[in-house]
Amino acid sequence: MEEKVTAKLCGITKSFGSVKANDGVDLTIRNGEIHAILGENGSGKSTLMNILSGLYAPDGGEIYLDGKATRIRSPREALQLGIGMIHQHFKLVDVFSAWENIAGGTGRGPSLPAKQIQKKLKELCSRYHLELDPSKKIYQMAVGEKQTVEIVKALYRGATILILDEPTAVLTPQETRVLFSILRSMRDEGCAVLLITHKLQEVMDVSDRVTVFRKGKSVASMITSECTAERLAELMVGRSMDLNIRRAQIPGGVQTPVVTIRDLTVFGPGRQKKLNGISLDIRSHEILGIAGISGSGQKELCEAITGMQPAKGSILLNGRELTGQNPRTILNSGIHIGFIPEDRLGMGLVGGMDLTDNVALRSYKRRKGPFLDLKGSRQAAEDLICRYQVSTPGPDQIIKRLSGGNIQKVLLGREIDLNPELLIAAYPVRGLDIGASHFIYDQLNEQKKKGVAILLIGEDLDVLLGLCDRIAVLHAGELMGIVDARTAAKEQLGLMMMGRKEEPVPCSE
Amino acid sequence: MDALAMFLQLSIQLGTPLLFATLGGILCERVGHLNLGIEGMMMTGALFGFHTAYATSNPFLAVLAAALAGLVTGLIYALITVSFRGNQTVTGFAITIFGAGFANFIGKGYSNLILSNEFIASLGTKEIPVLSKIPLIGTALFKQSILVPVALAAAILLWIYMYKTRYGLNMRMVGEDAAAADASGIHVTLYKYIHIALGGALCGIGGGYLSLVYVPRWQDDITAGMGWIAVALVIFATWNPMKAIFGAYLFGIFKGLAIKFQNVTFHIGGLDVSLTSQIMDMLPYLMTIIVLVLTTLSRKRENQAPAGIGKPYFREDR
Amino acid sequence: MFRIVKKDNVSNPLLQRLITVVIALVAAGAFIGLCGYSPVTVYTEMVKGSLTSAYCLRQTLIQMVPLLVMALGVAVCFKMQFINIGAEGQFYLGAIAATWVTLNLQELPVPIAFPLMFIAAFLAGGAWCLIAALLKSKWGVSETLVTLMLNYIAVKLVSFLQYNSWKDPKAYGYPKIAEYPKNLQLPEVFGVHAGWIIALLLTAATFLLLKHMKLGYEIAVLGENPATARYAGMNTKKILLLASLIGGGLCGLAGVIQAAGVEHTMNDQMSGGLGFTAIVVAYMAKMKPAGILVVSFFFSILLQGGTYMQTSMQIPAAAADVMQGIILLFILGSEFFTQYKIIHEKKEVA
Amino acid sequence: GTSAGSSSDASKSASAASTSSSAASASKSESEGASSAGSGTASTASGLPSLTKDTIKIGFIYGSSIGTEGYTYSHDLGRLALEAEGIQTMYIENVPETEECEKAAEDLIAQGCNVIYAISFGHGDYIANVADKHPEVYFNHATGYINKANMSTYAGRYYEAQYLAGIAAAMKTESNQIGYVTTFPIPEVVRQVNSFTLGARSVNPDVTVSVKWTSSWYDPATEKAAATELINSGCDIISAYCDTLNPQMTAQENNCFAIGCSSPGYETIPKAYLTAPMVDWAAYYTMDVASILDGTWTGENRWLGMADGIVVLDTLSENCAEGTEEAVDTAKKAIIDGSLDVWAGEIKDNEGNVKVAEGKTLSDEELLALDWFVEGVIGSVN
Ligand SMILES: Nc1ncnc2c1ncn2[C@@H]1O[C@H](COP(=O)(O)OP(=O)(O)OP(=O)(O)O)[C@@H](O)[C@H]1O
Ligand SMILES: Nc1ncnc2c1ncn2[C@@H]1O[C@H](COP(=O)(O)OP(=O)(O)OP(=O)(O)O)[C@@H](O)[C@H]1O
Ligand SMILES: [Mg+2]
Ligand SMILES: [Mg+2]
Repeated sequence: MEEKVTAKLCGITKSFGSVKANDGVDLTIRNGEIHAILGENGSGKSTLMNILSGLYAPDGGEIYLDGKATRIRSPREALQLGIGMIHQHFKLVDVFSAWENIAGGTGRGPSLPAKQIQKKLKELCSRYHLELDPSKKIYQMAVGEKQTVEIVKALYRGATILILDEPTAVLTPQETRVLFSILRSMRDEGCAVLLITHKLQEVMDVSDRVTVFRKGKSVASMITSECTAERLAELMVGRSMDLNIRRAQIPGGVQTPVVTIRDLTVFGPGRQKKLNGISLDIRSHEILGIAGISGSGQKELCEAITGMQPAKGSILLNGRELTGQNPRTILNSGIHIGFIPEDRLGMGLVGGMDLTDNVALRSYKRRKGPFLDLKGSRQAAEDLICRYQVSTPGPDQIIKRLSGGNIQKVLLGREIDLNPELLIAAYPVRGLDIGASHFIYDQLNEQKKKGVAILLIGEDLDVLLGLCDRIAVLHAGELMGIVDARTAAKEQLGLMMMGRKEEPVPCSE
Repeated sequence: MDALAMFLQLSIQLGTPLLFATLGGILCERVGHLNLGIEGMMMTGALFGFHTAYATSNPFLAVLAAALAGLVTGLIYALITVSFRGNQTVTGFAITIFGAGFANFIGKGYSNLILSNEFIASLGTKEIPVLSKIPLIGTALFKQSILVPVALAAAILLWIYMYKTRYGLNMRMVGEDAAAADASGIHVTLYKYIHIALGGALCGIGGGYLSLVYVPRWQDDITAGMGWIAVALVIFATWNPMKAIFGAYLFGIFKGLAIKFQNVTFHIGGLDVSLTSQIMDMLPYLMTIIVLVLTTLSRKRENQAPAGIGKPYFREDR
Repeated sequence: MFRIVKKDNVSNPLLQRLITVVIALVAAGAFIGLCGYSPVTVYTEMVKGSLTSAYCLRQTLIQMVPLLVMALGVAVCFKMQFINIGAEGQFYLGAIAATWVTLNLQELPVPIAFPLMFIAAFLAGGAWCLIAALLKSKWGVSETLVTLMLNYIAVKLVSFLQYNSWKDPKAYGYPKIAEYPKNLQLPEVFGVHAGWIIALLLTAATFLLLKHMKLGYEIAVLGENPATARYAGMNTKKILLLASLIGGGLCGLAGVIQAAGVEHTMNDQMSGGLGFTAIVVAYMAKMKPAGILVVSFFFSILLQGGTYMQTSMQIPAAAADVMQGIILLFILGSEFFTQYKIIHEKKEVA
Repeated sequence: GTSAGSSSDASKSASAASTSSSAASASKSESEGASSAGSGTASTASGLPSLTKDTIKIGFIYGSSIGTEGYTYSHDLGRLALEAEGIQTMYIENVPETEECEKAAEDLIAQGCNVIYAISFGHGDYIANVADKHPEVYFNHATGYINKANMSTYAGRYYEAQYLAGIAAAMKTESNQIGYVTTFPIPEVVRQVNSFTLGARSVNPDVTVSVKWTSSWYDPATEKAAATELINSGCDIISAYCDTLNPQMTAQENNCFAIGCSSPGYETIPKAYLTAPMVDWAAYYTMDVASILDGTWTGENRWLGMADGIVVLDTLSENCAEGTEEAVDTAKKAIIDGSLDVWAGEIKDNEGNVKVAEGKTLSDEELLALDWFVEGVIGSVN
């Protein structure tokens, strides 16, 4: 058993300022194993992996590779030692083609044999059953393709330890399945695969061994088949957790359509139809889920409703037309739409500004005249911190410095405080741990009870099935159908996501 | 015909220091560092080139000294912007203030020195056999100081280096996205230092061309703002050494035209248009803006500024 | 082995800056010493030449006014991450507009002509900046490069006017523009032209704008994250244009203040490169108006002391440039130490 | 009016300060030239302190850096001559023609200077402003036109030597095309070009003089390019009026010949050098300072010429054509004794209009505002 150990990390510590991201972590990595790493947000998973891949320098602790104490000073050294990492945010150059990205930093001497490199890539791809066009530019690629490039990049460098940091967060179930089969074949070739994920189901499905992190320490490491999802969740949060997602029941609530969308078409760059003739209703006291592989038009749907993208067709919100408007005119006409965009620091929040300023974002205009209400917004921020249990040193904290879950709480809290008629939440639990995710689900259910119409874009079908009332499925910009979440089966949804049309469930038209 | 050849010859002389400096700027910006210090790098190059020429009368050593002086200035810039992550724009200004001030200060003692005739002849106009017989181009490019074809060759070599070698690929990767380059195993800091320093060296040679070949003497503020034109040219050339040749010579031609047609008034459609020198001087900058707009409009991603320009890189930042 | 790590909490930046300035002064002094001058004398002369007499203090203030106003303009733009390095050009456009008023609207009563001069300068400087803003908002053209280029175009424009259309016929063919009429020159208050009062007012106004006004908030949000600004229902285009108009306009005001207060005419050298120094000032003050006030005063001491020293000690002007360069480079390099520290690590265990 | 050269019979002795100032008052322009000044008419040194060799401290304001040749350099030779006599001097280089000049003057005064010389034309207005604020300081402005009780203007009749240089050039040229590189189209410069051309055409009427402007007092690259362009277009002699010898060096590189400017240039360009018109500023400053020390200084306009020994032509080099010596000497004598007036009619401008009729001549005021080129000049003043 012991000879399979390829790397051993002992007592690794690492602080960022006053934050102790790793506090004496131990980890043993074995060949021919898929090793899942699990832990709440901010528990130090990425930090440890970044240390292993040479990106961060540890403050203390030892790394043993094949039994030898080794210092890894740079990603370059890590790669030379056979450690490759696929980061949560891809590290690819947009204007380069796939092969240029892969070849960069490899080889010796000045020569750059483009043909030979591409040939080698083709061989590599066929060996692992990957699909990749080496001359395609990164900016023309979808997320899944980019990830393939990252994987090939690691393989091309002969990585024997492959680290993947939340690789499935942006993938569809199908893409995830393909990824896992690649990981398995890598394992079978003798590689060690480290996989960070928040999805317990994935851990159970694919991993051979699992290590749980809590507050900068590794609290347990065990063979996956010997434990249960419940046990893992308990280890993660330090107390037992109810993993069931509950649909809020509306006793006798009347569901009236709040939003009526008819023939909605959105064009992307180059007159390409990103959404094609969508018609659906979103009702009060209802969570309408949207399922679909990423890039099927979810983003366009959200942005068309909120006025961030021009659209054709009609969107009526309580009888008022939204098409042809922009967020400003919508706001000015007194309509409140809560919107939690998918990339919260990319849109929705200002990472470099403090909590107070971020909370004020939606309400600063309410005051008349050219001046700000500094006192008022501070008060609002303090209220929000209190009500949503945001863990922060105070309202002056820079948003970026909060953990992912707390960032999401701020955003959600602010949007809910708008008292919206419609709440749009795009992947609201992406990257959040179980505890934080459940907090968000509870909040959505609360809003539903209050009668708000909720549009929930999700990726995890289990979550959608558990939480929503109805689920609409998008495929390539078209609506495949709307199913009742209480009766629908996962397989049925999967097929629709792949492009099979379904008879519409009768709705109250 | 002959007049045209001679005009081109003069224009190319005016364009050559610009070409060196532009290439230097391209190298620097291609690893992600906006170089507003070109003027300062040229000045130090001009001064030390001259110093060495006077002391040794050896053209090779003189050019080398110019290059080294630019290189050292480049290293100061690299130290502050790469290692200390100083703001690139402001550091560029500081380098220009410092470099020009330093050269003028030290150069005080040099202004009455005259280079030896052998030295001036060694870098002076020479006819390159065969090539100089080509009509028009021959006179314009190859009946010149040896540094003129050297600049041309440097541009071509640089292009090959950037697009056809592994080092070039790595270097472009560093300029586009230092984090990606680092994760790919490229020694980001080393690449930045090497290329900024080499860029500085090219700027230094550009300055050296002025004090060794073109003027050839030491004079206060000998570059007289050429470094800033080079900043414009880097953009004009869309960070491409081949286009830099075209751009630098074109600017030389502008300058030449402004002198040639100084007193001539053209009657265009009832309007009297004269090529007022102030207006001609304005053109390079105006054209740079136009080129900038056009390349941005074309949305050809490959023509845009290297994406990493102005962004300091620290591994442990998020 | 040395390793760079981020600091816990940014240590007292004021103290840090102060230390840096001291180190920079020592380094510049070392250079001066190497060149055979006594650093102590040089610094004494600089302080003497900038602070100790009423005349010198006034000169320092005169130096400071355009620097301060331009740095404010730059700061408004920088706050929006609109990297406007065109203060120089906007300054000249302001001067051009004001000069146009003095040349063409002299007959207007002073209470009208005087404000008109300032309004024209503000609008012209703003418009010059607006060119870059429009190109950016319409097509995404890099404003850094456009504003840099516009500087040169503006200077050449001034030269053109000076040498051609606006050449004073009474100047014996010399390329200069007629002096402003006496009543359109800025009066003196306490021995310094009234520009200093305007500059202080503008500092207060900029503070109000950036800290207490909705527009200032919007500028900051837009600068940090344009997508979020749009999301929040801000009119991003309007904010970009308005802020660049204000930023450029402030630089334009510096132009008219300098023209009406100091030069009493316009020429193509009147900025003395202060537009570039202003960028350094704004950057070092972290775009904070109060900081800009302090930093621009420090720079004015440096500049005024430098010129004074040049005459009093007969040190070539270039020496002052070298000192300024060294001090700048040190301050730029040391910014790093406010955020990071270098720790020394023992040799690795084998 | 009469010509300035003939008005003076003063000796050349440097100590003859009184004579030289009387020579100056004999030249007619001082009061008219002082149009914008408060008190134009000659004032005795009433409001001004009397100075001694120990208390006098002179500040020079230079428009460019001193360098090793040209205008500023030649003035600095004058300053050094004063230093050699034990008089305290200071200088500031590279003072732009902006408010900076006012500041430079104030700085010099703040440091104890009680006499100021500013040498660049564009400094005039600023010096005049400072002069108003400091009635106790002696101000002098070269090539300018504003006079006050405490502000004089001074210039060399440099054009007289230009005339001679024109003769030397015209006798040497084979292509009959001479190039002239210069800075700005100001009267001071136009005078030089015109006088040079008149001199040249006095011995060879086929000669043309092509002018190229650099639009800067200092711009090495453009100076060189302008000279190259002139040579390319057929000129075989280059003359220049700027602060460096760059145009002349270009001539040497191209095997052409050159006329220097302000200071001797044989050392620098032995193969091309013919001669150079020069002003002996050492002589002038010594003379002027003497007048301050003995209390005879007045805020007047002083234009001194060859007759005063201030303006000279450098020794003709061996590169000059046969017979140049004689031709130049003849003209020189005639100028000094007054029989040759450079500006005597008939003079046409280069568009064919008669500007100075037969029997007329240009007055100093007209010279101060000269804005047209004489026949034979290729170029325009705008
Ligand atoms: N580069 C950095 N600079 C400053 N702080 C950091 C940095 N990287 C991580 N941290 C902090 O260290 C802690 C651990 O972060 P890390 O990214 O390792 O957590 P994680 O387990 O990967 O969380 P998540 O599940 O959200 O990805 C967090 O508090 C985080 O804010
Ligand atoms: N652009 C360049 N110009 C000049 N020298 C270079 C350049 N790039 C790299 N070098 C030098 O060549 C050496 C090797 O290049 P590179 O960084 O590509 O690593 P390598 O060829 O993989 O070498 P090794 O793996 O042995 O370190 C570098 O350490 C550097 O000194
Ligand atoms: Mg992580
Ligand atoms: Mg994460």
